[in-house]
Order: sequence, then C-alpha cells, then structure tokens
Amino acid sequence: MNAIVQIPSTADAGRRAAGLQPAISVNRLNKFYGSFHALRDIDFQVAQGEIVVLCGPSGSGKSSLIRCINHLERHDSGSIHVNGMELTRKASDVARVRRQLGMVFQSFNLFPHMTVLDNCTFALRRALRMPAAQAEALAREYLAKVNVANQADKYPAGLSGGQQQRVAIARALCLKPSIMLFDEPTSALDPESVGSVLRIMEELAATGITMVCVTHEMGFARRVAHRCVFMENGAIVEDAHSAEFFRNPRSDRLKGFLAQVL
Amino acid sequence: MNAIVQIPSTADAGRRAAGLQPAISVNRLNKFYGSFHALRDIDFQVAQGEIVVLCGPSGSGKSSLIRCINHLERHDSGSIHVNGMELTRKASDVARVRRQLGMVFQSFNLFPHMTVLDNCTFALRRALRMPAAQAEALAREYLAKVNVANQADKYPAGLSGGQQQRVAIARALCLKPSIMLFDEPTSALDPESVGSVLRIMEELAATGITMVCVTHEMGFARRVAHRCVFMENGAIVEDAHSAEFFRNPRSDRLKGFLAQVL
Amino acid sequence: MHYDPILAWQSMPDLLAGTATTFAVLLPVLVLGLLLALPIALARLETGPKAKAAAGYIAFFRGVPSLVLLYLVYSGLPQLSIVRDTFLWTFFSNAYFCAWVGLTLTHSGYMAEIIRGGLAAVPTGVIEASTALGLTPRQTLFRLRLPMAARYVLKAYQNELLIMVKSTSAVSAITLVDLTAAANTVFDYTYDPFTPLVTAAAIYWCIVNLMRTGFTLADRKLNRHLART
Amino acid sequence: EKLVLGNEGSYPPFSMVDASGKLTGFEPELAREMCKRMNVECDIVVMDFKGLIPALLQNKLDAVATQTKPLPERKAKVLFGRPILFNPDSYVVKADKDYTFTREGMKGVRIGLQRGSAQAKYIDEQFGDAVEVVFYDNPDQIRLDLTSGRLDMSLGPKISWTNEFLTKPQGQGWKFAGGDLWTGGGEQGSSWIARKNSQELLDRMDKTIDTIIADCTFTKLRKQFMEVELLPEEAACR
Amino acid sequence: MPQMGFVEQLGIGALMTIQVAVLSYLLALAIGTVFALATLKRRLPVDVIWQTYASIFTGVPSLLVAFLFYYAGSGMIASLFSLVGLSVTVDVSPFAAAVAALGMVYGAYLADIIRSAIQNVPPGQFEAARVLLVPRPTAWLFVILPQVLRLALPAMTNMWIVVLKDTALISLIGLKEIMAYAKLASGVTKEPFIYYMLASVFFLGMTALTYVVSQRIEQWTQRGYRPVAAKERAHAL
Ligand SMILES: Nc1ncnc2c1ncn2[C@@H]1O[C@H](COP(=O)(O)OP(=O)(O)OP(=O)(O)O)[C@@H](O)[C@H]1O
Ligand SMILES: Nc1ncnc2c1ncn2[C@@H]1O[C@H](COP(=O)(O)OP(=O)(O)OP(=O)(O)O)[C@@H](O)[C@H]1O
Ligand SMILES: [Mg+2]
Ligand SMILES: [Mg+2]
Repeated sequence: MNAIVQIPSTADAGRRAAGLQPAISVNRLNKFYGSFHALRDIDFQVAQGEIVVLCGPSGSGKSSLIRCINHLERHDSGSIHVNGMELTRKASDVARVRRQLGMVFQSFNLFPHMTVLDNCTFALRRALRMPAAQAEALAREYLAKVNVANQADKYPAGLSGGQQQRVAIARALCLKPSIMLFDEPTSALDPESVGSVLRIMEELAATGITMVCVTHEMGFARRVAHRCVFMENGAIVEDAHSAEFFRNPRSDRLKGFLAQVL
Repeated sequence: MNAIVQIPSTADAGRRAAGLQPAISVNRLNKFYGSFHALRDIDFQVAQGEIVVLCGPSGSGKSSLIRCINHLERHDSGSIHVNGMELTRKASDVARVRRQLGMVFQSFNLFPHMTVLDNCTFALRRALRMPAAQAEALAREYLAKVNVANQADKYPAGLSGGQQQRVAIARALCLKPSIMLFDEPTSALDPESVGSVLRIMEELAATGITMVCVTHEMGFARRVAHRCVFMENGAIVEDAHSAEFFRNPRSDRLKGFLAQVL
Repeated sequence: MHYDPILAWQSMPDLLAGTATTFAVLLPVLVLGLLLALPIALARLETGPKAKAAAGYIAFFRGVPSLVLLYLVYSGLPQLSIVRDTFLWTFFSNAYFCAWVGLTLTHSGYMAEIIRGGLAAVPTGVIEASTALGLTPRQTLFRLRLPMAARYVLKAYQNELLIMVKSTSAVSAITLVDLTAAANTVFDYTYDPFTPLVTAAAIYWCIVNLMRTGFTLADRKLNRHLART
Repeated sequence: EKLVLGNEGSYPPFSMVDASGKLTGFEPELAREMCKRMNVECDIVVMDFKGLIPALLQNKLDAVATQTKPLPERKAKVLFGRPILFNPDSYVVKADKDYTFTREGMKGVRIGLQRGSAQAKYIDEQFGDAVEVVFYDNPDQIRLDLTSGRLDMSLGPKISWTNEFLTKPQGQGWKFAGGDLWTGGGEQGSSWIARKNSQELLDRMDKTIDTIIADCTFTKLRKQFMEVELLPEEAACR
Repeated sequence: MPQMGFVEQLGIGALMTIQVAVLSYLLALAIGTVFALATLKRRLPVDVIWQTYASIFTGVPSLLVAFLFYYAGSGMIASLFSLVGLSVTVDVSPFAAAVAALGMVYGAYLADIIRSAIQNVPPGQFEAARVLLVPRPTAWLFVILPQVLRLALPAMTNMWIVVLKDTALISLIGLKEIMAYAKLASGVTKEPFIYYMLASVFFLGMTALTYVVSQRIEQWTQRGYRPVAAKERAHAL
C-alpha cells in the first residue's frame, strides 16, 4: 500500500538538491507569542511528494510551525515559501498559498450546524464558487474515498470521532490541495478509531501527495514517513530519514522521548 | 515495584474460592438505557487486592459497568456487593458502598474553582467533617505521594493533564477507599503525561489496594494487572489471567481487538 | 371588580388599532436595531478605541430608560434649531419616526451585547477551519460565524424580543396610541381598569406566545444538529 | 376619625409638590382647612389623575380632593360634591389664525388633547374624524408641541391655560378662540368626589366648604396661588 | 438650574426605585431558582405548571401584572385564604404589588437563565461530588453554585438592569419612584429636561455601578479559570 516515492529526501534538510522546487521551504523562521519565543530560527524543507512526521514534547512548537505555514499564525521573521510562492502578509498571497494547502486539525473542527455533505461543499461553493451540483458530486466522491459516503446527510455530532476526522480529511481534500498538513489528527480519538484514520492517511500518502503530519503514532511514522523531525523548545533538534530516526537517535532528548512514547 | 499479591485470582471468575470475601461481586447484572440493553447478565468478581483491567471496543459497556458499581447509574436487575455489602437503592446503602470506593474519571473532573489542595480537602471536610488542619495534612501527604505536592496552591487549569489526573487520584485516595475504580484515566492525556499517571497507578497497585481499571494501555495491563476482562456489546466475552489473555486470546473478536490496539 | 365582556367587545376595535400601532412601531425597530447592532458588536470584539466607543454606546443606551430617550428625541431635539428649522423636521415632527429612533437606539444596545456574546462563543477552531479552507474573513463572518452565533443566542434573543414587545408601550408618552395606551384610554373613560387591561393583557399574551412558539420552531430547525439520536 | 383623600399633585397652581417635597397648591390647602374644620385627621395621597377614581372605587381612598368634571359616566360611578370652581374650556389657537368651529372649518386640523379628558370626548362628538386628534399624558407636552409646530390648536381649561401658557413668553402669539365651552355634558362646575355609599361624608364635606367660602377663607387661600376668581360666591369677598 | 429641593425628592425616589428593584430581583431570583431546579428533569406536572407560569408572566406586560395585583390583589388573596376556610382581608400596598409583579415576571426569565447555566455545568462535576460522598446540599452550594454563577452572571446582570428600569413603569399604581418624581418636578417647574436628565444620570450611574460590581463577582467566579489567551484577531472583519 505504501507509495513509491519519486524524490528520496535527504536528511540534510537545509540544502536540498536543485532541480525540483520544494513543496514547502521555511527559512530562519521566528515566531513570538508576546515575549515568548515559540519558534527559533526554524529551517525546514519538504520536497514534492514527501511525507514528513513532526514530533516532540508538548509545547515544543509543532502546532505553531504548522499554523505558520498556512498563516493561521503570523510569523515574525524569516520566510515561508509554498510551491515557490512566498507567504507574505498580503491577503492575496495568503489566499494563493492556502489554495495549495489542506489542513486537518486534532479536534476535527467540523461545522456543527451543517450536515457532513454541506461541510464538504461549503468551501467549494463559497470560496471556489462551484455550482451546487458539481460541488456535491465532488464531495460525495471524496466522502466515498474516506469510507463515510453513507453518513453524508448526518450532522457531525451523530458521528464517531473517527468518522468525524475522516470527514474533516475529505473536506480538506475536496479543494484538491497539493500539500496536506495534519496537526495530531488521531490524538483526540479512541484507540479503535485511530486505526481507521491512520489507514486513510496511509492510502493518501500512497497517492503521492505531499504531507506534513504532527503525530505521536510512531508506528505510522515508521511505516509511512520518509522523514521524521524532532522539535524541542521551538527549535528543530533532529531531522532524519525515518529509519535512521528510530534506529539511531542522535540527541539524548530524542532518545528519552522515544522511550516514553514507544 | 510490582506488588506480591496475596490472593492469586482464578480465571474462572464466576465461582471464587471461598474463605476471603470478594471485594466486588456482580451477579447477573442488567442495565438498560431506555430500551437499549447496555449490560447483559454480567457476572464479575474481584478479589481483595486484585488488579483487574477492563477493555473492549467503544460502546461495549465498560464505563456503564464501573458506573453501576458505584451507583452513578442504577442497575435494572441483578445484584452488586462491595466488600460484602449489597448495593441497593437505599441512600444509606449507597453511601456505605461508596465509602469503600475511590473513583478516577477520564476527564479528571477536578473542581475548577478550587485550588488543588481544596479539591482534596473538600470531601474530607464536608463529607467526613474532618478538622481543616488534619484534612490539609492528609491531603498534602497524598499529593506528595503522587508527586504534585508543589502544585498544592495552584488551580487545576494551571496544571498539565498528567498533573491534573494525579491530583484526581490523590483526591480519591484521601478518603482511604479500599477499592479504586479507574475509567480510562489516561486516554485524555498527551503521550508524555500518560507515562507519569501509569507510573503512579503501578505504585498504587504495589500497595495491595484492589483496583478495577478501564484502559487501553496494554503495556500497563500486561505488567500490572492480574486479570484482564474483555467486553463487547454489553457482555463479558473473555476473562483471563493477564498473561493468558495476551498470549492465548480465545475469541476472534479479542484477537482482532488486540491487533488494533497493540 | 369583575370582567365586563360587553365592554371588552366594544373596546375591541380600539385595542386592535392599538395593536396595529404596537407593530408599526416594533417591526422597524427590530430590523433597524439588528442592523445597527452588528457593526457595534464587531467593534466591541476588537481592541483599542473602537472597542471602547462601542462599549460606551452599549453602556449608555442600555442604561438610559427608553422613556427618557423618547422624550429627548421627541421633545428635546426640536429645541435645537438644526432639527427644528431644517429638512430634519419633516422626520422628527413625526411621532412614529421619533419612536423608531429612540427604541432602535435602546434595542441596538442590548442586541449588540447579545450578538457579541454569540460571536465570542463560536469556537476558534471552527473559524480557523474556515480560514484554512480558503474563505475570506468576510465570508467566514457571514456564512459561518453569524449563522453559528445565531444558534447560540436564540434564547437570549427571544428574551430581548419579548421584553421589547412589552416595553414598546413607552411610546404612549410621545402621543402614539399603542395597545397599552389604547387600553388606558378605555380605562380613562370607563374607570374600569380591570376589563380593558385584562383584554390588552390577553392580546399581549397571544402575541408573545406566538413569538415563543415561533422561537421554539426556529430552535428546532436551527439546532437540528444537536438533536439526540 | 381619619380620612384618606386623593389628590393629583401635578396640576399647578391647584395642586403641586413644592421643592421641599410638600404637597401644596390651592386644593391641598383647601382640603387641609376643610379637615381642620371637620375635626378629622386627613391623609392626602398623591396619585396620577387617572388612578384616582379606580382607587376611590377600590376603597383605597375615602374621597378625591381634585377638581373633577361631572361627566355622565363619572356620575354613574361616584358622587359629586358642591362645585369647587367654574372653569370653562376654550380653544387655544395661533393669534393670526381664525377658525370656524364646524366640521368643515376644522377639517385637517391637528388638535392636541389630554388622553381620556372631557375635552377629548367633546371633540370626538363634535367633529368626529374630521380633525386629527393627538393624545397626551400631560398638558405641558401639549404646550411644547404647540410651540414646536406639531399641533395647530388645543382645547383646555381656561384657568390653567392662562396661567401656564398665554401669560408666559412661549405663549406669545397664541390666543383663546371659540368662546367658553362647557364640555362634559354641559354641567358647569367641577367638584370633589366620593363613593356612592359615602353620601353622608360628602354632605359633611360640602357643608364645611360652604362655611369656608362664606367666611372668605376660600378667597384668601385662592389668592395665595392665583388671581382669577373661581366661584361666583367669591364676589362677596372682593 | 435644578432646584435642590426637587433634586432631594429625586433622591428619595431613587431610594424607592432601588428598594423596589432589589426586593423584586431577590424575589425573582428565588422564583427563578426554584423553577430552574424543579424543571431540571422533565416531569409532566411540574412542566405544565412551569409552562403556564412562563407563558403568563412573560406574556403580559409587568405594568399590567402590577395593576392586577394592586387592584385585584386583595380579592385574590382573600379568595385564596377562603379556600382553606379563613377570612382574611389584606390591603395590597403599591409597594407590595410592584415587588410581587416584577419579581414574578422576571422570575420567569431568570428561571430559564439559571436552568441553562446549571445544565452547562459539566455532569462530571456532579458525579465527582457524588463519588466523594459530599452531601447533596453541600455539593450544590460549594461545587455547583459557583460554576453556575460564572455561566449565568452576564445574563443575570442584564436582567437586573431591566428590572431596575422597569420600576419606572409602576408609578401608575401610585409608587413614587424616581421617574414619578422627575415627572412631578418637571410638572411644577416646567423644566422637564433637567429632571429627566437627572433621572437618567441616576440610571446610568446604577448601570455603571452594576458593571463594577459584576466585574468583581466575575473575577471571583472566574478564579481558577485560565484567562483565555488573547488570540490574534485574524478573524475579525
Ligand atoms: N496563542 C498563543 N499565545 C501564547 N502562547 C502560545 C499560543 N499558542 C501557543 N503558545 C505557546 O507556544 C508554545 C508552543 O505551542 P505549540 O502549540 O506550538 O506546541 P505543540 O508542540 O503543538 O504542543 P502540543 O503537543 O501540546 O500541541 C507553547 O509553550 C504554548 O504555550
Ligand atoms: N446515559 C446514556 N443514555 C443512553 N445510552 C447510553 C448512556 N450512556 C451510555 N449509553 C450507551 O450505552 C453503551 C455503553 O456505553 P459505555 O459508555 O458503557 O461504553 P464504553 O465501553 O465505556 O465505551 P467507551 O470506550 O466509548 O467509553 C453505548 O452504546 C452508549 O451509547
Ligand atoms: Mg499542538
Ligand atoms: Mg467509557
């Protein structure tokens, strides 16, 4: 089921081989919350089609990084490029970059007052101004892909957590992003639902889409990710091929962390 | 760290060796929510000092069973005995049985408007009418046991999830119950906090207290539990020594379940 | 003291005319108040001078009795020559117009606070999801935040509306004969306080309970997603 | 013996509350004099005019010491004592306007009246819907609206309109018109009132007031508050 | 210029307004709490009583309720007592009628507010108190009430301001509150605006005071709740 990836990534994320444009390129990124320094000089590249897992202790800045990339938080210095386009504060730039990105949140964040189908067609119709019928067809297609086609007319509250998260994934996929960002997509789920969401993510990975995923599911990281990145205190501490990452953790902190979560 | 247990349990929970009174004895218990049959003819015994882990898919009735035992839900037929006392609907019986039981919830349920110390002394002072100074000393002792002594004057919202759950455990222990019930105590926690709570539970197990614990932490079950019980659709499907439970799952459903969560 | 059905029947045309006046005052006020409240609520959610100004507006118009506000608009403003001697007078000479202005100000003060509460209750995560899906802030506001806020504040809005229906009777102070005033007129002529007031109370009761039913239906429709299965 | 009397409290100079909070004006003073002579303890309760008769009927008051016109529907409910004053009504119109007070002449005129008053009833009977009537809770508002231009005219008691409007700066340019009118069934005097079952009390009050008028105390009291004579009997005290 | 004498009277009226408002509000709180607790679980007889009560008292203007109590109250009380065979004559004072009317009307509104606040206290809080053997009254008082207060306070504060302002409507039953004095003073002095403005200043002052006090109470009820981090206003218009 695992995809054959086109571009093998190099562990040395700073300088990537030329030729193909990186999907995401973050350079010397800094982010402050008030006076709190949440991201420190982050350099982070993701190649086209690459699957990257971000991990690290709570409060290390994983969410902040993901959220900066699609401008849910503003960064204070450094630059972010997505598919070659720079992310500035200009509304038009933000919109252009966001068109490339799909985002899945830990707490699903489905719109509670809309049916599953409306959740999916909402952005298609409002942001892309797609005709209702076409939007619906597209939404149903993606709902079927994540195995919740039969729930299309229910409200989110009527679904299990795993089903809700799969709807959230379908909702993001409808917009055909070239890159998907996941922020702990399974950590609000019960143990059995986790499996169903991870399976969908694996299938998705196999389609060659670019993925950045914050998760503590180390099994998933091992099986699916090309690269794993370990963050602590707002900085990237290790960035390695996933096999290498688990086999040979260099820093003591990562060793300790892996001991805890494995 | 693991305790030497006085009474080895037998896998055949229905007929326990005579002599010592069982801590919990549930017989032919049935529970309905409206017309929904949530617990079906449950027979379930826990010996004094025994550590039992309850597991099973979501909705299988694990919480319902735990909640019937301390009368947070009324059972519809069958009987429940705790340390030999029958649990009826009489308020005095309910109170007597609850005196034996400590309960720890998935979502901690700390009182948000009281400090950690007040959370622990509240029941001592209001329910047991213990003098303030004595209650405080006792509370501090138990807070120290769960390694949160230095947080005593903070409010729950200022603590991490793991710390909150340990406070909840201390709060329950203050009342010196002879049996502790845990309902998924770690599933609302981040991966690193899980460790700290499981460690406290292991230490607690080593003191010889009786424990019934709903959890999907199979590592914990393997290391600490004497017996594991698997429920599905409101019925107990397997009930075995924990070594046996993991090595030789008899039913297909348990095999499938273990494959998912391990 | 007893209820006089004949008097009640005879005074019915007057009371119904009063009811019509009540609605003629009320309906524009509800619409205008809502429209005015929205930008104030949004300003209140920001920080800085705009929020302060909005807070001041809300505090002032919620605090001043609407009776005083009506007097001020109806009898106070004509003392100013820019009102008295310009085209404005064509509006302010009309008691209905004054009633609309006065009550709209009061109503918008309350509504701004209600709307603010509703908007603040929309989970940030949902707003972020909409943002991440590429909706503009304006689309997010009108398509998502307001519809969700409306669901949260339905009960508060119902209360405000019911209180508003009844406090419309303050307009009798500026010569409009609303339902309460009509009942009072009958009372003035007959010295029977009981019959006309109970009849008026019955009409109010019908109006209010129609509204309550309407709200129950709206609640059922809007909050379908909360229905337990 | 104790009597509870009702009084309007906001109809200067007949009845008002002064800056020290004391109820004063011609009627309260007259009532106090009456009580003194009747040798009873009196409690004068201030209440909205339209609350007075209902309160009287509900036994909350023993009598009402506020001038009340003997309209037929009032006479059906309460007893009227001897007249306290004769206060004809008259139209108040712009000084430069002349109206003929017929249905045709009054067509489209905006007239301000007190809600529930005898004048309101009179206008309704005389002109029906030919005129546009605007109702007010108190006469001060009518005066404000006359000057602001919302109204063409009003109809009201001459004494108070003279005192409160025509002799004041804002009343410049306004005049009485249409002569003296006795609205409210044509009866001329306004009286104090009591419940139907209090004939005996009312008789005692009337007798006492007769003595007050006879020894000119009435006129003395009246002069503290206004110039115009209220009763023909006052001629004897000039 | 306002005359000091009339200003003093306004002050007396203001005191009356505050008395009526405070007593009415306390009565409304009591009624609201009783109904909120009684209707927490849906039970048919209680539900019927509550629905009838709510529909009447939210359906009829408080002024009319006050009127009815004032004029027909004695009769109603007498007939209530005659049911149990007692003959009682009670004279309903304007004050009692006003307090009863406002209390019963706003009790209906407060019941809704309080009930939904109780329902929004996480059920786990009740359960935690139960398993800790805390007696029910103690749990309500020390665990639930502070949390209910936190949730209901804004709406309760609103209702207080509404009650305060509604006292002005009942001068018609002879209750001399501040607006009645403003009316009297402007009737005598022919300077309406000054006294109505003063009355408004009183109401604005009370609203401001309410704000300050409610902020205090809010701080108290918010203890332990982390201040919500002021997120970037990316979503505002
Ligand atoms: N809006 C905010 N205002 C202030 N501080 C914030 C804000 N959001 C996050 N932080 C702080 O920034 C740090 C990094 O937070 P972030 O959410 O990125 O961590 P994380 O790695 O995603 O942690 P977790 O695993 O708990 O989600 C934390 O210390 C957090 O307290
Ligand atoms: N109060 C209730 N009313 C109606 N149905 C209920 C109620 N509580 C639980 N149920 C139903 O009873 C069944 C058993 O629920 P229970 O909470 O005991 O399951 P569980 O094994 O604890 O599941 P989980 O792992 O999700 O906590 C579920 O189908 C649930 O929907
Ligand atoms: Mg995070
Ligand atoms: Mg459960």
